[in-house]
Amino acid sequence: MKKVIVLISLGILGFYLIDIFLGIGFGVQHFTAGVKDLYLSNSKDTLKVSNVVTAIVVNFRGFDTLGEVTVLFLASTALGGILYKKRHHVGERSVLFPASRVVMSGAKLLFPSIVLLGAYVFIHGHLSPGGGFQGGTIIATGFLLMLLTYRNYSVSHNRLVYFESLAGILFVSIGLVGYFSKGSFLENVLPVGNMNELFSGGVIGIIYIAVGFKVAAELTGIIYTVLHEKD
Amino acid sequence: MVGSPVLFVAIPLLAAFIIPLTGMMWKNSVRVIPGLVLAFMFFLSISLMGYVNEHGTIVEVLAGWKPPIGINLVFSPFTGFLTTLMTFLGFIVWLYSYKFKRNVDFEPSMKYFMLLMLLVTGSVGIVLTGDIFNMFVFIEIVSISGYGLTSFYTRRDSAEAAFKFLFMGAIASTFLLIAIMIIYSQLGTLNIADIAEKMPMMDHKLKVLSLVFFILAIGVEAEIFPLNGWAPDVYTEAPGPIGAAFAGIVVKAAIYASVRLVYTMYDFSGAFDLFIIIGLITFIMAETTALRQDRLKRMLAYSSIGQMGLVMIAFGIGTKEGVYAALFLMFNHAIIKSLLFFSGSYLVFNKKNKYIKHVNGMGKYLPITSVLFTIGAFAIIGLPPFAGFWSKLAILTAAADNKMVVLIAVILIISILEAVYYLRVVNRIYFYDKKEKTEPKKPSLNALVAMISLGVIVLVIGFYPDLISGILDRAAADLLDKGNYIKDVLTLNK
Amino acid sequence: MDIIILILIVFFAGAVLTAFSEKISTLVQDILFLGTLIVPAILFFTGVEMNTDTIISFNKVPLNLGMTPLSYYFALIVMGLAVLTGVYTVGQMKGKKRKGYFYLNYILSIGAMFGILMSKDLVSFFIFWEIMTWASYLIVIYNGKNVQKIGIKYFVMSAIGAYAMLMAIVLTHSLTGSFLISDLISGFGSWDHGMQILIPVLLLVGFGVKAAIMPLHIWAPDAYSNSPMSYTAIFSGALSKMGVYGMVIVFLALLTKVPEGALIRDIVAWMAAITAAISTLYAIKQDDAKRLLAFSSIGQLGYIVIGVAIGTPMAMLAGLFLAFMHGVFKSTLFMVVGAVEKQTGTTDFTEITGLIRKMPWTFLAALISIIALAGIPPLGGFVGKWMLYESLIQSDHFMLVTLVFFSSTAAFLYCYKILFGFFLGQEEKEWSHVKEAPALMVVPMIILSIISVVLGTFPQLIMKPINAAMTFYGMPDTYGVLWKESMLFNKWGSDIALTPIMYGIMAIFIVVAIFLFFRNRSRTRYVTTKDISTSGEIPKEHENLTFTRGFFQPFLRAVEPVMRKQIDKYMLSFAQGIEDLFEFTRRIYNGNGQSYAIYAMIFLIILLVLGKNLFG
Amino acid sequence: MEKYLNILNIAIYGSAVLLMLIGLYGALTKKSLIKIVLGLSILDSGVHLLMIAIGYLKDGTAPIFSPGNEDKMNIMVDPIPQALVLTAIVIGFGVTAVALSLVIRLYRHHNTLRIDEIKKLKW
Amino acid sequence: MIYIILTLTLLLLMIASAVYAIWQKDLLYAVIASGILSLFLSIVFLILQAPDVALTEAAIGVALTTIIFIIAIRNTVRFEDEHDKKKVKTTTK
Repeated sequence: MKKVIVLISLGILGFYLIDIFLGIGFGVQHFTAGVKDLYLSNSKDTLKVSNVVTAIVVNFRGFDTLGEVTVLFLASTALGGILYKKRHHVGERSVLFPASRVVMSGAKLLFPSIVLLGAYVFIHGHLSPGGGFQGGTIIATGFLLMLLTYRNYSVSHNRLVYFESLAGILFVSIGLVGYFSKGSFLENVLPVGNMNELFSGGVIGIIYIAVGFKVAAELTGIIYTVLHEKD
Repeated sequence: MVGSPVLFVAIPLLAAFIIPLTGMMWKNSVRVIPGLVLAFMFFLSISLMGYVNEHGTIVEVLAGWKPPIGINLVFSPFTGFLTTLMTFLGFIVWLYSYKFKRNVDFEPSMKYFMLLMLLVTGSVGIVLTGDIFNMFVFIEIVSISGYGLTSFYTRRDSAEAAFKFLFMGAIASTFLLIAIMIIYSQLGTLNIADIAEKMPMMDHKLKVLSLVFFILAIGVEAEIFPLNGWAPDVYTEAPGPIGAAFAGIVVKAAIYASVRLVYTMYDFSGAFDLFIIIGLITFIMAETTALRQDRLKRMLAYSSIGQMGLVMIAFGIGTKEGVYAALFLMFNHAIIKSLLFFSGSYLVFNKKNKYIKHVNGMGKYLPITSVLFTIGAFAIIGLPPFAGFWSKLAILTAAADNKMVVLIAVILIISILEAVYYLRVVNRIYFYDKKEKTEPKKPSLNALVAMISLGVIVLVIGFYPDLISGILDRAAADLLDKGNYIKDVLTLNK
Repeated sequence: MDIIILILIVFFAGAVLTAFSEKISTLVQDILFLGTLIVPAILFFTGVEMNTDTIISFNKVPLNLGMTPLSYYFALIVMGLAVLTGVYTVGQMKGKKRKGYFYLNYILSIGAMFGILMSKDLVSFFIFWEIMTWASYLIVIYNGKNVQKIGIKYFVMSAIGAYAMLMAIVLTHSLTGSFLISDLISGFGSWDHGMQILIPVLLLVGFGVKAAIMPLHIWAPDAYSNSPMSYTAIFSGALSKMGVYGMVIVFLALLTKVPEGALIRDIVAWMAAITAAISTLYAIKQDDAKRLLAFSSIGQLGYIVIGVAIGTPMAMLAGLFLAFMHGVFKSTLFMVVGAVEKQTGTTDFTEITGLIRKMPWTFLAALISIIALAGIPPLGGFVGKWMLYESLIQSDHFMLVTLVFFSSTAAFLYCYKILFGFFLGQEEKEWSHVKEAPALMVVPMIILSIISVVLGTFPQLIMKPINAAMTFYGMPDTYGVLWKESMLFNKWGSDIALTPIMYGIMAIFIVVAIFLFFRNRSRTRYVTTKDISTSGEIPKEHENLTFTRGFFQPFLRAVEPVMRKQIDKYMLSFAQGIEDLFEFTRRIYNGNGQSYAIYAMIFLIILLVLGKNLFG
Repeated sequence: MEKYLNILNIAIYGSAVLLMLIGLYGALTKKSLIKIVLGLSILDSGVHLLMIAIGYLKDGTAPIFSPGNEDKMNIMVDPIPQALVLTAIVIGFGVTAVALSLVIRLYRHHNTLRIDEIKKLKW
Repeated sequence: MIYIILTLTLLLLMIASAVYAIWQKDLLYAVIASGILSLFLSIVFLILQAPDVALTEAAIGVALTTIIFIIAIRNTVRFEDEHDKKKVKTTTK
């Protein structure tokens, strides 16, 4: 009965959705006076940022990103609260099975390069695909690898908090510096440099580095919390 | 200008990131800093309100990009009013719960206050932002802090409530994204004012369908009828003050969002009728369900949902009087329902299931709390001379001016039911004998101050409604003046 | 400062002070309580002038206060009763719990009644009306017995009335753009026809609840008998008159302007007459003095409403006069019952007998009020009833007059029951310790009895204010013209004297009294009151066999078919049915998160499908 | 080419919508809490695909300026939906993580994952 | 042309893994199927000229989400039909 209702309603919903989006069309631009071109041109001319997505994420719509970082922060906070137990850090492991020596040494070998890759990704966020989120996630997967491989690998909770907080403070502070010096929150205060160079885009690079650290710390924290949730 | 609207978001976020650090050094800072931040937000909003009254709407651009490129925050009489209300309530909730969580470990208590602060911040962000995607981000902030706060008590069934909330919230956010994308694909912009200006260009069918998705998405947070299954559970299982925060802050933000959609973004006249229909169904269902509750907080929750339905009805009337009534009702509801949640959670403090029967005879043991609960109950029923009466009169007058006779009759009949279940509780407080041996918990000083200040507001507004009617008038005029909003945002001379 | 505002401030500030002075001492509290009632009365009688407007503008809706002749007349009842009952209350409440609570709500309700009468616009009228409602509600539940049932019933009925009124108020505002009563009256004639019917009917429902007219009366017996007697005196004497006050305005000022007015008048009059008849029968059936008087009150209010509803000048005069008289004698009777309750602890006829020697003053007050109530000359009740009959006959309402006459006659039966049950009969040992009630309680009763004696002989004392009130709303000068047409009028000018008819009725009454006396006399036998031997049956131990039990059994058996149908029960089962319905509908919230999500989907589908139609 | 684009049109939108519907179906009918969360995450994936598809431009290039294509602005695909999806993915992950932690706690509390058995709060 | 065929294949695989993920009673396989879905999705993103999103989806959707799901399954039960206690026991320890 329930399934029938669900199927019928999903059918109708699907019909409407398909109807809408086929009407919208694929691969064509529908609006004439949208903000797309403004973003593209401003990204190139004003900010000198190659990766327009980065320019949007960090600068044009940097406020969204601040919110997004906050969402992750909140998720890790809420998660810690949800899974909170008094005996929290008493070495409980939930590794699937002990890793073999090959895996262990492989992981040890891979870990620095993963972290390096992540750092590369977020440092070059404004030049190439990738950025703080991607880089941070990659670093977090590095930690994940270590956590899964080594039974006793532990990440200092306090260190995570430091990274997380300092990165967040850095982000907001850059925004506030923009607010106090230029009159607008998150406004670029540094020289924008030249296109396609590492030091271009003003504060974008710094913010993305902060985001990268923050995301890495938060995701590692989330994984750590969930992983050690075993009773 | 004394401050800027962006500080409403920047300062709490900064504080949220700082708190874990300071918490390592000085444990009490995790309680104190959120309070300071909330107080700061409240005073900021008051000072900005003063500025707005003199100089008109403040439009704050972010990252130096004027709309429609950048995100902007709009602090107008309308949004300013809601901001002031929310930050005030946020501060009161903090004040009330300052000692409430003393017995809890350090880490959960840190999380509690941090999440509370970000809940308020997210709600304020929803109200202030002038960008729909940014609104989505803030809605998510509010939702996730809501999930965290709901599941605060690990021993209760709070995880169940939080999961239901999350389930609905996740579906809602999906459809919100779809609606945003439909609009973006047609108009190429995400700025509310820009959308509002270009809306006539949009295909009618897509306009309708995107609004439908918006209503579904925002309706979940606004607790309209078929989407509010999560709400009573959350109100019941969340810590007492959080129920007040939901009723007073989160729902207000969601209602704001839906109102902004219908009044500013879209140009449908039929949407107002939809507001009335949805509001009426919500009102009827919630109030009738509340009649048969046996748990106090659940009853309050349904009552809150019902009141929100009434607010939707008032917004659906669509005239200036209607908006005035709706805003008045929102104000009253925020204050009164918080008072009821605060005093109610002390009346059933040490009880596990918090049944209504646990309030029996509390009038003798907790006289002040009981009187405050009674004042709240009378006010929310709409008995003069308490604050609730004026809003009820305003909404009925607005409806009568539009010749909605049946609507008036239905509202009044349902109001009788509301009176019945509140009075049943009041009767129990004073005229039943207490059966349990357990000693009722006396409210701590900070909680008492919070409750009494709310009670005083209820009385003062009841006797002297002119105190806020000017603000409400300006806010209502501001909401209805769509052209002015567009002009303010798009022709920004900064 | 304006005197009306001053009075209101005295009332409300005094109420709060009185409530909080409980902590200091009871004497201070009592003095504050009396002061709060007496000071406004003095201010009112000395300071308030007719037709002055006071505007309190603390809202977008300014509140207009001021006095009209009609409200002066009703304020006379309220203020007078408030002071007298206040004195009585101090005596009665001595040593009771929650005095502060009681006093607070007592004063609030008096103040609210004053506010109602002084209101010149509908919003302030409603505000004070609601304050009066919840204050009296809080007193109804004061005893803590059956609060959920009786209290909620009272509140729900009041709320139905109040909200009907509120609906009329906001509709009025939508039609005239203002809340002023004068604008309502002046604009009423030009509205569209539906509204001309709807608004008076809604207002009548609102007032009818407080005046306890038939289908809306179900709260009254319980509420009257459940609140402390010192408040019931106000409840029945003054508070119910607020409904009458409103009805007078509706009938005098509004319904004269619409063609359907006559129909509505007749319907209301008939409902009132049925109320009077049936509640009289119920009153006869009661074994508890409080409930008896409660039903009696409803019946008496029925007479008043008949007079007001018929609306000829004479009938109006009769109704308003009866309103005053009812306030006087019914309050006295409630006070009497209260005094008896205070002294003996019960109000059950089957328990108490023979208090006449123990409480002679109380008995005297009871006797006089009962004579007044029954409408026996030469007391005030007679004048009112006579005028009512006369006006009904003059306006060709013969069926009505029959019904009223029937219930009025039947009222003798319960009057007799009160007098006999409490005071006459043999003294029981159980009650030998009973003393006369304290002076604080006796004096108000005696004063009120004197008033009802005086008004029987000099009704023109209050005819003048009534006349002023009626001419204010456009009635002809009844005092000068109509009064002379009445058979009651005699050649000695304005003073009333007993015409032969009055003497005749009095003679009949005396004959009946003598007959009853002898009938009882012949059976005189010295047995205890609880011992009556029935023919051959051996009474069981636990059966209460007082002779007052089943007093009017044969009569009641005769009228039983009428009484078997109780509106009360229908309404309660209706309410129960509604609650059961809600119990069913709330199962939509079945606790399963997935179901909620499915609801959301269904909601979405409905909106999607209907979307095109919904948004034009 | 037009024809193929048409096929792609239907295919991309169709599969995005289909993903959403599959996800919704799982979320709405499956009893296991983890399945429900899984359904929600598939629903999210569908929406993300939908959003990216809306921003796509025929023969477009990625919105990244490189030394060669600095003047090819008008053939770049729309970067805004990409930015939005970026945000949405991260938010979706946060929600999923919270949801799963709630699931773990629910299991601890009720010792079951069946959603129709976890309904202590009702009516 | 080859892109179109590739895209269509990917989409088809995506749908298939989504259906498998919903249909499969063994939650572990279901989760892995959803991870594969994300992988295909990120390739589709790449084809749709969204490298940033593809990278994010690959990192978050494929790696982190899957891992978190797996951890959650480890902490609860592995099979959708959890009343089959035998299966539960054999897999938890």
